[in-house]
Amino acid sequence: MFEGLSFSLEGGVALVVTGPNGVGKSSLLRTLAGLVALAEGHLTLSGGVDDHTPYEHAHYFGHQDAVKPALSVLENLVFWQDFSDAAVPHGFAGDGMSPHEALELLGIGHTARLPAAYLSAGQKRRLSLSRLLVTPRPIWLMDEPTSALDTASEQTLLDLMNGHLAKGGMIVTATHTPLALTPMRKLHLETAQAGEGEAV
Amino acid sequence: MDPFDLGPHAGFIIACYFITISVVAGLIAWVVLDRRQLNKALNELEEQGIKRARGNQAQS
Amino acid sequence: MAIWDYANPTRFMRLADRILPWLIGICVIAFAIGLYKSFFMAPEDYQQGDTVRIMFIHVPAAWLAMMCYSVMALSSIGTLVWKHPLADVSAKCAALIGAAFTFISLVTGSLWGKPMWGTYWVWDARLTSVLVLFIMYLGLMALWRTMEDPIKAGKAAAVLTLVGALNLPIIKFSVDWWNTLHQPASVMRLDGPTIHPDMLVPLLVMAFAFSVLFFVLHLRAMQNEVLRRRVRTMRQKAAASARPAAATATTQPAE
Amino acid sequence: MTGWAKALFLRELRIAVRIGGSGVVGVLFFLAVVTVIPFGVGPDLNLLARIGPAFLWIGALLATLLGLDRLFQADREDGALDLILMSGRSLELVVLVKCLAHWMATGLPLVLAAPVLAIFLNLEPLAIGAVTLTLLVGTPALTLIGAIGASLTVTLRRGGLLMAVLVVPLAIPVLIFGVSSADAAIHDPVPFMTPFLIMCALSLIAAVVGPLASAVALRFAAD
Repeated sequence: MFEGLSFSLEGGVALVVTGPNGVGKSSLLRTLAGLVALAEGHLTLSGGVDDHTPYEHAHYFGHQDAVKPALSVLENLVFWQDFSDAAVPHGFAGDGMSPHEALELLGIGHTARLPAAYLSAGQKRRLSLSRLLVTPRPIWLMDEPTSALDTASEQTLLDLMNGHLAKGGMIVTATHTPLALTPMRKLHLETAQAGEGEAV
Repeated sequence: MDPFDLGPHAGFIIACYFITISVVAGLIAWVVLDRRQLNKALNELEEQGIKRARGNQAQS
Repeated sequence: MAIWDYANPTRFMRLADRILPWLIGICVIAFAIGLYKSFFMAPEDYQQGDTVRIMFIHVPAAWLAMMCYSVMALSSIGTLVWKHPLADVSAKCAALIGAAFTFISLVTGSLWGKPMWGTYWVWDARLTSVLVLFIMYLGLMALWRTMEDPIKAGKAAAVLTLVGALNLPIIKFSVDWWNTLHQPASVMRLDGPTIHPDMLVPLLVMAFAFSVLFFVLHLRAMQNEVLRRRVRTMRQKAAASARPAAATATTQPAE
Repeated sequence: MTGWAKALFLRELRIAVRIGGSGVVGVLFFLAVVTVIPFGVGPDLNLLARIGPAFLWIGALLATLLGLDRLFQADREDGALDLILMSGRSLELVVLVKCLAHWMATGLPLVLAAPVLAIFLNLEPLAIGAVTLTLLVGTPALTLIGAIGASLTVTLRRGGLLMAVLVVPLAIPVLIFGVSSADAAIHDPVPFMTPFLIMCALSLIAAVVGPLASAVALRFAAD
């Protein structure tokens, strides 16, 4: 998929991946998440928690929400909190919120007891996002994080992402909408040269 | 004729009536408990400030 | 048309509340008389002995099993043709009650069969037809449970109910055919030789009591179903109601 | 480790019970299959009693297969499978827990329904007990073997039928020893324990091979 792609990212910095459709932004994120095996090359994480693979330090926030309509909003969130381990390496000051706090913060606290089937697309998206807040992990891999969100929620999302960076977390995000993240680096992928990493 | 002497097959007769009574009791319990639970849900929602959706309230 | 006055769920709820106490009273009295008569007045059958007392619940239950299906079929026509808003509520509620009565008639039938035939179950034409009816009831209930939207589920179930109603005589006929093909009427029929008037009266009273019981349960279940739909729409409203902080936010797609 | 497994188990069970009661539909299918048999072979009670255990087993096999295609597919469609894969939890254990929950929701109701259906087929009380016992031990094996097929066809949109074709041959040994131990219990001279113990062994093997194989298949499916 990619040739000669190489980059490194330190804590507290966001990497925004841009490029035309179909260039492989999503595949890059899925590779980082460990869902697609590396054909060659390697992925290393320095300073992580022992006994954890790099993937276990990451949250993947993809196109799909992983929300079960049959469960209540709270049950959905609590499951992911129980299921995924927290990973708090040295230099990352993240801490997990309680599920209720996370839902309130994202403006869906009033739906906590309702079945998730009643949620709108944007509300499901926010429920999926709340997963990142209840389990602290330093790396956020976000594929088009703003899709289906209204402007107010987009602002909340941006605040959350900047807050994550301030705590020393990393964000790798693929997006078409400009996001005001600081500090930020850009990675522009092009089809012609099959992925040329360029840090700005 | 003694009405409480049900003959050699008393067990079957009693089982029949017992099963019928328990099924009917189950139906009644379903109806009653369901009503109670729904009323609770309605009250909870009304406390949250959601208005009752009263169908088409044209002529009441 | 009187039925149309009760198309409004709120008016239906009020009317049902008014009728129900009377129906419950009649039901209790009818059962008291019916049970008294069937235990103390009815004579033992000269062939079947005391097991004939099973008949007083078995036969009414079997009648009701068929009556419930008729109610469902009528309601289905109401859903599809007249588009009466309460028709699918009625059909849905009748299904569970119908299945329960079918179950009663199957179980009491097989408990009656054990002392009479020496086995709990024979593939007699009548029993088999009732078993098929039972499966159809359960299938309809499963259809209702699986579909999220009650309106869509009601329409789908109405189509299936009507197809079933058309099919039931054919099923009955083919089961009869199949049965006579294999088994030249060696089994004793459940309805016995002839019914003595002393047994007929308690039987009719019990049948009446069971019918009233059906209407009580059906009305109550319909009320519950109306409430359930109310809760559903209110929950949807609850989910959609915006949080106080973002009440003014416009919902524009971010792309 | 037990915490997350319990959370997963409860989640699977809740979903299975709330969505249209898939266990109930399985039992209904089981009932329909058993009802149809006499129409095919005739209502001769002696004949039915002889072939009853076999048909109960076949009915249970078909009903188990029917519910299995959604085992991983639902999680894949909404993206939950991706999250489970990268969670760092042992995928073999995840599969085992999911199978256990699925069996509780769909397999156990089949086992409980078997005695009632056995009455329709005119089985003796001893035979009813034997069939129920063999189903209790054997249906988990069917679920675990079926999980392999479910994970192989997880990416296919209409994988249900293909899954059945893949799984049926693998399930044959369980069927053979299940039916023969039930038969052995009815006909006196044949020992019951020999085929029954072999079937227990098959279930244990399935508990190891099933999760291992389907974990491998699920990892491939994520690519």
